[in-house]
Formats: sequence, C-alpha cells, structure tokens
Amino acid sequence: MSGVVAAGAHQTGESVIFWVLAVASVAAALGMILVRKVVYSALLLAVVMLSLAVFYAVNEAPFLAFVQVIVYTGAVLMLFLFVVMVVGVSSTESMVETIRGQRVAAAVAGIAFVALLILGFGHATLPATTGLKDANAAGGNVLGLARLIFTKYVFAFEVTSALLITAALGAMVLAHRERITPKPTQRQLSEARIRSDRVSPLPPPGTYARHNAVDMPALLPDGTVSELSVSPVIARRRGGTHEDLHGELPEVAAKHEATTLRAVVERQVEVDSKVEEKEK
Amino acid sequence: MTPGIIAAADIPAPHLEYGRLAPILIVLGAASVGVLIEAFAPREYRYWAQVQVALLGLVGAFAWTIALSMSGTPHHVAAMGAIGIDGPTLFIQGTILVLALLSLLLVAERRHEASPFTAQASSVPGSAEERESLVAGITQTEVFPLLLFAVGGMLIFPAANDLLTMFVALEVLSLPLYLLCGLARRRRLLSQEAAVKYFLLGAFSSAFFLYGTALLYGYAGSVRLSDISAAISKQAGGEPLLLAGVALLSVGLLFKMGAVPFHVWKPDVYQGAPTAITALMASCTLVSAVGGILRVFYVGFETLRWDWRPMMWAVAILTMLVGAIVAITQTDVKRMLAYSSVAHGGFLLTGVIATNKAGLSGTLFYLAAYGFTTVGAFAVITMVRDAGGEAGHLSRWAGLGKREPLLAGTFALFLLAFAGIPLTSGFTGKFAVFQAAVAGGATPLVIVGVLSSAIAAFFYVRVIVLMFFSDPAADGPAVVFSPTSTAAVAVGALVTVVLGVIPGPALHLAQSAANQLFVR
Amino acid sequence: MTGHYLVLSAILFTIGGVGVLIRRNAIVIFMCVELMLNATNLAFVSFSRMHGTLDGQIIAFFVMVVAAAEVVVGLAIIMAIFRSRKSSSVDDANLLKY
Amino acid sequence: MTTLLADPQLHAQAAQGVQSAAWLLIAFPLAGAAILLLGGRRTDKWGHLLGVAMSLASFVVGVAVFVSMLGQPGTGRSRVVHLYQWVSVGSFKADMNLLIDPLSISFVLLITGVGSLIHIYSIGYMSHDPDRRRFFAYLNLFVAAMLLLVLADNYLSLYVGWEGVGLASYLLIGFWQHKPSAAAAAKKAFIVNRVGDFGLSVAIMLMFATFGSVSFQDVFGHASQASHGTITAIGLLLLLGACGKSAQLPLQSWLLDAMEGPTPVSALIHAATMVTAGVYLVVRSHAIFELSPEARLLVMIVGAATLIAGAIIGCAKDDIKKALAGSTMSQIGYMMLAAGIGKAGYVFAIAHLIAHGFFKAGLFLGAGSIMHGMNDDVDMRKFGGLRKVMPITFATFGLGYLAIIGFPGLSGWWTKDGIIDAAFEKGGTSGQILGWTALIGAGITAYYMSRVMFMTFFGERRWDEDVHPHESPQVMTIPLILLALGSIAAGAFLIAGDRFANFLAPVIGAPQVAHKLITPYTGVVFVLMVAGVAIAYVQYLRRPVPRTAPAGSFPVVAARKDLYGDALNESLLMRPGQWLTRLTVYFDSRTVDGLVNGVAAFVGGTSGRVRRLQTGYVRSYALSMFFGAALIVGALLLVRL
Repeated sequence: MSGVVAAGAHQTGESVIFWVLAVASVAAALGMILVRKVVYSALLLAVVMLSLAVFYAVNEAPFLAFVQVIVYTGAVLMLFLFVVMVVGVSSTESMVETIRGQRVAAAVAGIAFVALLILGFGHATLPATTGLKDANAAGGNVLGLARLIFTKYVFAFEVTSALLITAALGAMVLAHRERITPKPTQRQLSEARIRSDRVSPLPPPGTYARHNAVDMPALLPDGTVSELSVSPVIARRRGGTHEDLHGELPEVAAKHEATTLRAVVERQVEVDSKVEEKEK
Repeated sequence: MTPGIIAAADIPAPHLEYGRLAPILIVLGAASVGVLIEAFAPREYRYWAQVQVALLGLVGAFAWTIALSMSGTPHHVAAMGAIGIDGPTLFIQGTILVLALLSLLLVAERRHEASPFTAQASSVPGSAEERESLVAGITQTEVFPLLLFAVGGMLIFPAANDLLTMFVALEVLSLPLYLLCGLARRRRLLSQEAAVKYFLLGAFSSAFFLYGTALLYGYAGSVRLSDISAAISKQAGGEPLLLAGVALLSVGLLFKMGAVPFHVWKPDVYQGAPTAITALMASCTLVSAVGGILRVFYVGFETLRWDWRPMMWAVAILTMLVGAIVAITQTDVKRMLAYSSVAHGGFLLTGVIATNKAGLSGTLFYLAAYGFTTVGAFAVITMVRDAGGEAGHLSRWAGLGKREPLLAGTFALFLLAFAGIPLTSGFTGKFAVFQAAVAGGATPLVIVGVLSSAIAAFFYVRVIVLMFFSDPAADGPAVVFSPTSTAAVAVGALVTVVLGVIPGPALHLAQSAANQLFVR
Repeated sequence: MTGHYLVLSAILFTIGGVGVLIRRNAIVIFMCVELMLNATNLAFVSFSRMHGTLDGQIIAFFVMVVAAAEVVVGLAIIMAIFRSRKSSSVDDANLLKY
Repeated sequence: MTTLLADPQLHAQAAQGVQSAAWLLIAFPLAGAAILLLGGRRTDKWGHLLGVAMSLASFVVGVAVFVSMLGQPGTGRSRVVHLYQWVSVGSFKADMNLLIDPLSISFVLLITGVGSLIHIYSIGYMSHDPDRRRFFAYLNLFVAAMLLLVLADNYLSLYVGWEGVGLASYLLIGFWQHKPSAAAAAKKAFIVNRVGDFGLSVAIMLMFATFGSVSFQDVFGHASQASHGTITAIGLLLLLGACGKSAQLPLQSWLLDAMEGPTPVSALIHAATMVTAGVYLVVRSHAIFELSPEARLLVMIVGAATLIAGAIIGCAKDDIKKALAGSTMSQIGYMMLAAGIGKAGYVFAIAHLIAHGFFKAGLFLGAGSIMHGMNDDVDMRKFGGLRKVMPITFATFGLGYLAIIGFPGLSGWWTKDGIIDAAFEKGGTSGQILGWTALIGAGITAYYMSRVMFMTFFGERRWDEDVHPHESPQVMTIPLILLALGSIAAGAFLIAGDRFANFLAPVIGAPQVAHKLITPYTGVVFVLMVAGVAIAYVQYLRRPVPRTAPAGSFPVVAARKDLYGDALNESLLMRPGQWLTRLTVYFDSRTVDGLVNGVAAFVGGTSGRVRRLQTGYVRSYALSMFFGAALIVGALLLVRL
C-alpha cells in the first residue's frame, strides 16, 4: 500500500518537474531558433540541455545527468561559444527570409511531422514502466552502465576511438598551419624591429573606450583614430559597422567617444580640484 | 569488500573474435599507424610511408576477407553480438576493400599535380599563404589515414548487428568523408562548399537515423536487429513506434545511398569534392550504404515487409526517374555522373524490395559491377585536364574521341555499362536485380526501371556523340596519363567487360554469399 | 510518464528540424542539429526506464560522445569556410546548383 | 498442339561433328573485329583483307554446318551447341548456347554469304577512305552480333545480339563523323531503337516472370499454359521490338536517315540483314503469336500499313538511296504481313526475306557503284542515261529491279506472289483487305522502282559538268554479278516444289497446301505491275526530267496538269498516290518525328524544371529531406492507423 502511495507521490513530484521544465525547455528551444543573436541561441540551447539533465536525473539516469551537464553543456556547448566568439560575438542574423516560401514550407513540414508523430504515439500502447531499480541494483547506475559498455557494446566503444582520432586529425588538418619558412629567432625579430620605422610597441586598442572591445581603435593625442591599434585580422573581418558604434563610422564614433571622455575627465578634474580645495 | 571490487569481479571479460574482425581491425590499425607517421615521420618520407601503409592495410584486409570466406567456418555474430560476419557481409566487405584500393590509386596520384588535394587546408583560398605552400610543394598527407578511417567505418556499417554499432559506424565513415570533401586542390571554394553542405545535411540525416533508433528501442526494448525482428513477430503492441521508427531509420539510410528525395546532397558534393574522393564515395560509400540497407531490411524488418514495401516502391520509382531525367540537362560531367548514380540507387532499391535470395545476390552483384565501372569513369575524369585542373564541363569533352580514341573509347564503355548495354557488367547487374524483382512480384517497378534506363541511355549517348562525332576545340583539354590512374581505369574497364561477358563466376560468388543470408 | 517524455522529445526534435530549415547561420543550424540529438537522448533515457534496461542510457551516452566528435569536425569545417568567405551564412554557399 | 510438341526446338539434341564447331561462325568475325580494333593503325595495310577472310571463313563454316545438317533426318536437324553458362541468378539460368536448326542456318547462310560479298565490294568502295580498317572492323563486329542474334537459343542471348547489331549499326551510320547529319542520324537510330528494345526487354522480363525461363525451349513448351492476356502482352511487346529494329510503323523514321552511312552498310545492315531481324523474331516466336490472334492481327496491320507507307515514300524521294530505303521498309512490310498470317505465311516471309536480301543488296550496291562513278552524288535528277557508261552496273541493277517488281520467273515474283496469295487465302474481310493492300503495294512498287530505273539509266544525260561516270572496278562488279544471279534464281530455287517449306517444316510446321504456281491473282498482279511501269514510263521517260524538283514538293497546279493530261490508269493511281505521298511525308516528318521529338522535348523540359529544384541552398535541401521524412512517416503510419 505504502509503495503505491509513494509511487503516486513520486508521480506527482515528477509531474510538477516535468510540466515546469517541459514548458521551459520548449520555450527555450523556440527562442533558440527565433532570436537573432547567435550567442543568445547558444545560451538558450544551454537552458534546454540543463533541463534535459534534470529529466535524466528524474528518469533514474544520474550518470547521464552529470555527463550532460559536464560534457555536453560544459564542453561541447562551450566549443560552440568559442567558435561564435571567433566568428564574431555580436554577429546577428537578418531574419528576413530570402528563399521564397521557405518559412511557410518549414512550418508546414514541421507541424505535419510533429502531428504525425504525436498521433502515432497516441495510438501506441506503451508497456507499463518497469523502472530501473533492478538494473541499477547491483552496484548502482554507473556500474550497470560500465557492465554494458565493456561487454555488450564493447565493440562500438572501441570504434568510437576512431571517431575521436578522426576529429582530432580533422581539426589539425583544417586549422593547423604548416610553417613553410623557418621560425625567426628572437635575435632576428629584434633586429627587424630596430630596422623598422616603429621601434615602440603598437598602441593598444580601446584606449579611452567606454568598453573593453578589441575592435575599438585607439585615439592618437590629436583625437584621430590609430588604425594600427586594431589587429588587421579583426579590422578585415568587420565589413559592416560595429553595433557598439550606434550606426556611425568608426572614425566618427571614436571622435564622439573622445569628446565624451574629455568631458567626463574634465568634470572629474574639476571635482577633484574642488575636493582638493575643500581638503585644504 | 568495497562495491568496486564486487563490480570488477562481476563484469566478465568481453570475448572478441579477433580472427573474424581482423579486416576491420587491420584497416583501422593502418589508419592509426598513418596518424603516427603524420606525427613523427619527417615530411619527405610521409607520402611514401602513408601510401605503403594504406596499400598494405587494404591488401591485408582484403586477403584476410578472402581467407575468411574460404575457411568455411560457420558464420555467426562476433564481438559480443555487435557484428555479424556472414556471406553477404564478407562479399560486401571484399568489394569495398577492392574498390577502396582502386580509389587509393587516384588519391595517391602525383603525376597530374603534386597531389589531388590542397597543399594546406588551413590556408585561405587565393591567399599568399596558399601560394607559398603550393610553391613549397607540401601535400596534405593526412588524407591517407582519413581515407582508411572512412573505409573502416564502411566495413563496419553493413556488418553492424545492432543499430548503435551501425550509428557509430555511420559516423566513423561520414566524418572523414566530410573532411576529405573539402580538400580539393583546385576550385577550393566549391570544395569547401561541398564539405559544409555534406556535413550539415549528413548531421541532419543522422539525427533522423538516431530518432528512428530511439523509437525502435522503445518498441522492442533492444536495438539488436534480431531482437527487433523477434518483437515484430510477437506483435508486441505499440506498432506506431515501430512504424515511425522504421520510417525515420530509412531516412538516414536512404540519405547515405542518395535516394530521392534524400539525394539532394549528391550532385553538389560529387561535383565539389576532389574527384578521387568522389570516386570513393560513388563506389565504396554506396556499397556500404546499400549493404547496411540490405541488412536492416532483410534481418530486422523482413517480417514487416508489407508495411514498408509501398513506401520503398515510391522511393525507388522516384529515384530511378528523377536521376535519369535530371541527368539529361547536366553540363558538368561529374554532376551528370552524380545523377546517374542517383538513378542507379533506384535500380539497387528494386533488388532490396524483392526481399528474396535472388534479390540479395542480384544486389550484391550489381554493387560490385557498378562500383568498378564508376571508379573507372571517375578515374577517366581525373585524366582529362586543362589549365584549370580537370576539365569538368561537357563542352570541353567535345571531340575527345578523335584526339584520344583509347581513353574516350574506355569512357564510352563505362557509359554503355551505365546504360546497361549487353555484354557489359551493367546489363548483367540490371538483369539480375530486375529478374529478382519480377520474381518478388514487383513487375511494374521493373517496367519503370527499364523505362528509366531507356531515358538514361539518351544522355550517355549524348556524351558519346559529343566525344566521337563532334569536332575538338582548338584549346581542348589534354589527357594526362599516369601509371596510377591508368591502372585504375584499366582495372575498371577490364572488370566491366569481364562481368558482362563471363559473369558466371562472379554471379556464382554473389549467389553463394547470398545463400548464407545474414546471420541474426 | 513515458508518453509525456516522448511527446516532449518529438516536439524538441521538430523544433530543431525547423530551426535547420529557417536559420542561415551555419553555427546556429548546427546547434539545431544538436537540439535534435538531445531530443533523441531524452527519448532513449525515458524508454530505458520504461523497459527497465540500461541500453537506452548507454546509447544516449554514445550519442554524446559521437556528437562531441561531430562538433569538432563540423566547427572546423565551418571555420574553414568562414575564413575563405568571411561569412557564416549557408545561403552564401550556393555556387553548386542545378 | 501436337505440332508444337513435335517442334524440334523443344527437344534439340547436342550437336556433334562439324556442327559442334559452329561457335567458329561467331568467333571468326569477332576475332577479326578485335584484331582490327585493338591493332590500330598497324593493321591498316592488310586490315580489309583480314576482314574479308574472316567473313568468308565464317561462310565456309556455315556451308559445312548446312551440308552436315542435310545429312540428318528432318526432325533431328535441331542441334544445340553448348558454349558456357552465361548468367545464373537464383533459379534463373541462361546458357550461351547456339541453336542450329533450318531457320537459323538459313539466316547464317544469308548473313555470311551476302555479307562476304559486301565485304569484298567494300574493298573497292572504301579504297580511298583513310579509315577503311575501322570500317571493316565494324562490319565484322556486325556480322558476329547478327550471327549471335539468329543462333541464340534463348531470348537473353538473342537480346545480346540484338543490342550488338544496334551498336554496330550505330557505329556504321555515324562512320563519316565529319558529317553532322551522320552523327545526328546515328543518334536518332540509337534512340528510336531503344524504344523497340524497351519492348523486347520487358517482353523478356515478362517471359521470365511467367515461365521462369527465357529459353526458346521452355517458353514455347509452356506457352499454352500461360493466360491469354499474358501471351498477348508478350506478343505485342515482341512486336514493338520488331518494329524498332525492322523500321515498321510507327518506329520507321530512323531508317531513311540511316542512309547517311556508307552504301555497303545500307546494303548489308539496312537492307539485307539487320532490319529483317524483326521478321526473324516474329517467326521464331511463332509459338507465342499462334496463341494470340490479337497480336497476330496487329502484326499484319503493321506490316500492311508499312508496306504501303514505305512504297509511297519511295515514290517521293529523289535521293536514290532514300528511294531504296523506302522500298526496303515496304518489302519488310510484306514479310511482316506474311509472318502475321501464320503457318501459311512463314515460309514466304523467310523466302521473301532471303530473296530480298539478294536483290536489295544488289540494288544498294548498284546504287553505290553509281555514286562511285558520279562523285558520290545521290540525286537521281542529276543522273540519266547511265546505261551506256556503266553496262555491268546497269545489267545487274536491272535484274534486281525486275526481281523486286515481281517480273515473272524472277525471285520477287515467286515470293511476293506467295505472300499476296497467302493474304487472300487467309479468308474473310480482313484477308481481302490485306490481300488488296498487298496487291496495290505491288503496283506502287513497280512504279517507284521503274522511276528509279528510268531516271538513273535511261533518258538524257543530266550530269554535272565535272562528273565523268565510269564503270566500277572488278572487285565491286563481281559481287554485283553474283547478287544478280541470286536475284534471278533464289525465288524459284526456294519456292518451286515447296523445297524451302519442307526444309523449314521441322521448325515452323509443315505447309498445309502445296504451293500453286499460278493463282487467281497472278494476272492481277501482273497487270498492276505493267501499269506501274507504264506510268513511270510516261512520267519519266516520255518527258524530260527537270534537274530540280518542281517548286514545292507537289505544287497543286503541276499536279493538276499531270493528272488531267494522263491516262485513266494514271489518274486512278496518281491522284490518291500523290495525295497519299504528301500525307505520308507529312505524317513521317511531323507526327512520328514530332512524337519522338515531342517526347524528347517533354523529358528535356521536365528535366529542366526538376533541375531547378536543386537550388544550391542547403536549407532547401534540408527542407526536401524534412518533407520526405514527414511523408515517409505518414505513409507508414497512416496505413496502419
């Protein structure tokens, strides 16, 4: 009797968790495909993934729940974010559809697909849930999994190594640059530098900037922009205007920044002098 | 006693039949050796070391496959039930290995240019860096281990006895191919585009495959094909799960073989990828994918055939017709062959639909026959070159028959084999699958098939007419002969003719392989 | 409850699928594919409990490993094409057609 | 039924003695082709001699096999030479066997005999062509494929030969690649033939599905057990194949264009042998056609329609080769008609085929000889009066001419009258219609052949100034003479005393009635023949032939003038004739070509449209996949729900 009551209570608790997280995860998933900013998409995906981690835990899969948090959300998604950063953190996507009828067709296909599946599931008579008590009994969930991995699925497990090597090799092939000329020594570098026009280091970016973006050029003493302060890689990448520029050209924006800053600094100086006067 | 000790004693050491798995292990092992060479060998030795390792690996695996099929030991599942090594599988694996050897000849090509692959994949196309690396003459020798990994995956895929192993194998064969597609030496933007398209669509399709697997697991409580088959015959309830699972699994499988409407990647990827890799995909990947389909549908869903057959009928008919019809207006020779490969996928599906022994043996024979012909045809394409690399546009092929009668004649032979003219392997193969389909009660399908090959003959003949009956352009492409690609062409042509004139032994081989049926 | 999880997984899977169709940024498309894989995992895990076997959890585990490898390769390819085209929109990659 | 069971095709014995060497028949020309093609330029010097030698060697083997066959009793004359097992898939087996029986050996002798003569002739005709060796290689290839076609003991091997002759024909039509028209003609021939091949291959599939085998033995042995619908379907599909290969309506359009090939090719392939393969197929499959009156009726209708259409086209052409090509269509129409009639007609179909092989080959080679002397001109309006300068060509061509119009005593008279007679003998309204069609066809034949004859050899000389006609060398005239002898004698030799009928009896059944030398229609045929010659005489010999065709194809005014001024006979024949000509030419160029082109355009258009779906956008691709997935899920789920 008590078992049934406990199961019922468990059921209720699970229902609550399910409905809360199901709504949250669907909303996050929808948001993920609808927001313009790539970073937001990635973060919303993280929300879905974390919700799923909770579901795993509820479904008697504690090990997977942790793996989901640590590996999937923690490592894989971070890799995504990393690439997003490289490609451009603020890159947004124009949501105007260019292929005629694509959205409508996608919606129709999606609705048809999900409707069919749910209709099918509705007609399916699923067996009663057995639960994993027995399976997890001998040594717990992790040991149960280990038993399967190292016996029944050992071949797939071993073959996965080929997958990982391929991934590493592929990343090397596409990202690693072979050195064609020998690496210049410290001495050669410093000689070259002395011989060049500029002996001093390049100006750092973002001087006097209101934010710490690496793509805001530094200002020279006369208030003009120093192109040298921004890495050519970043400068080249940015075809359009940076959204922090409020729609202005970099030069104009930099001038505005400079004016604002000067005003701020001057006021600060004023304040400081007043404070000093007071102290006196 | 801590729980850990109990558990360790509790898990029995898995039993792996290394003898049976050896072909797969040899290929994957050779790939790993290739990675080590890449890491430690000096640059100047790498190419030769890689070629030798790859050759040894493939030849060794092939020899072992032959030995396995000759040994006559009763076939059963291996590797704790994950892999089924049986007659059809050995036939498919042997075919893949030989075709991979031929493709390797094209991959290892050095006479046309330093390599068919880009000097440095990481350099931006058209940049100074790229130019420097081209001048320095370095080559991306990583392609050899990648190719071996892909071949390893292809060997596992049709042998996989459960859907999880199949999924892992699918990824093992796909990931290296995604990478290899993007490594062309010329027209790198196209090549990279092909890679990204193949990758995105491939990942998309494997998600469907996986969801199908999930539903089948939900239905049967296991992903082993024999368990699913047993569950089907028990009428366990929850059929919607089963049917939706079969449907979604088919999406993943049909995508890999390029059946309509999941063929969309094929023309773009075949055209953009380096031709050596296109040859590999058109032959080995197709063989592997169809092998996987055969196993899934013959072992797992055979008892369900009244449900999936109508769907397969529709797919096969569409595939045959769309492939043949769209090929007519193609102007790029690789793209045309891609559509032709789509159409051939449809012919192969008629053999799958037959679901009888003759269908199995016919499909096996067709796979081998088509694989050799297609590798040969792509090898010819690598040899017809002008200043910009391969001369892909059909107009450049005009009058080739007058300048290089032998090569153009061989290409014509391949085209006639694609068209299914008697005394070529294409005819025997088509006949084998069609007669099996007729015996399996799919006569209308065969009529569509014959109709489609009549349409297809049109564009094959168009190319022949172009090569032989029109005048060559003044600045037409030159034909560059090199030992390796010439060898690939010669083998392809020889097999095409032999399998057409004396197909007996090969048919017999396919038949005795099919007599085994798949182990469960 | 299994039915509930199943429906949720179908919905998430479909959202992922639709996302692949309507987004243009290759990275987002790839994230949508990841969403589909996650939805699949949810189905595996809940089926695992329904059947009382751990196979489903094992498969979900394998999917995570495979997805990790796939992410590495995929992002490398996307980066490569981004470097040569200065764009991560898949619509710009349409030289190969018809 | 008893005749069927007694059919020796059903229980052929293994060949012995010289017959077991019958594989040499095919091996010789095949080896010739292989050596010449692989040997390349090195064999240029002696290539043509090798080609001739291989063809002659094959002929010698054929004669030896024939002689040894005569030494055997009538029912034991079917022998099988087992070569090897070719295809064996599941329960299905197809052997590479050669079937030697009276029917196949008749063809073997025709193919190798006439073929050898044409080989010899080609030495002279092609002597100036730099690619003569390649030409002989293709000719040898053709002979080998054609022999395989007629010697096959099952439909699959027959299909191989069938495709092989198609390929050789394709290569030979396009032999002069420098002419774009030749390339186009080659392609057209290939494509149109594919339509026919489609019929044949589906027929073979259907046979396999019905009988589990495609060997003649099994198919004919069990044909009576299959349902009537199946047999009719097989028969109609076989007819479709025959129409493609034999240029019968509605697949005739390629034959006229095929005249772009060198003239010996037209003689060998497009007159004497390959185009008759359809007739062979129908006669060989007689066991199937006899079970399906509907299929047989359609064979007769196709034959009758083609014999009239071909004859009318023959009237309209000024190109000597095309006029002869129209005639070929027409004569094959006769053979088809005879083959469709049934038992009474088979002998005449094959006999006419053989006689036609002689006289039409002679006529084509004669035309080639004329072209040889006239700088390759084919326009008859520029010939005239050649009988003086080309006496041998004139004489042999004349004999061929007399044979084809059915001059009493010559080959055509024996065989064609037999067909006309058999058509009337069939009885009923259909017999009357078919018989009269054949009769009228004979009249038109006389007209258009006389037209060719008069325009070429008689009347004033209308040559271009730089043309100096001369007789051809002996290497060309000797084959002409031999073929002329055949044109004279073949008919009488075969038909008189039912010699050929008795010879073929083991295969196609004994003739029910003995052949009558004079039938009620002999007189009518003769009168129509004379009328046809007379009209041509009036039109082309009594009046000057304009060097260019009258403006427009048939201007109304000129037509009227001709018609009112001429005799009653003429107006009776001419007006409908010219009207029909116009109609037929229209039909030929618009409808049939239109159909072929229309289908091509439709497929091409569809291709263009479907191709657009491949937009290049990866998202569109994903969309089509997603839709496909939804459809497949729906298809599987909704069936059960």
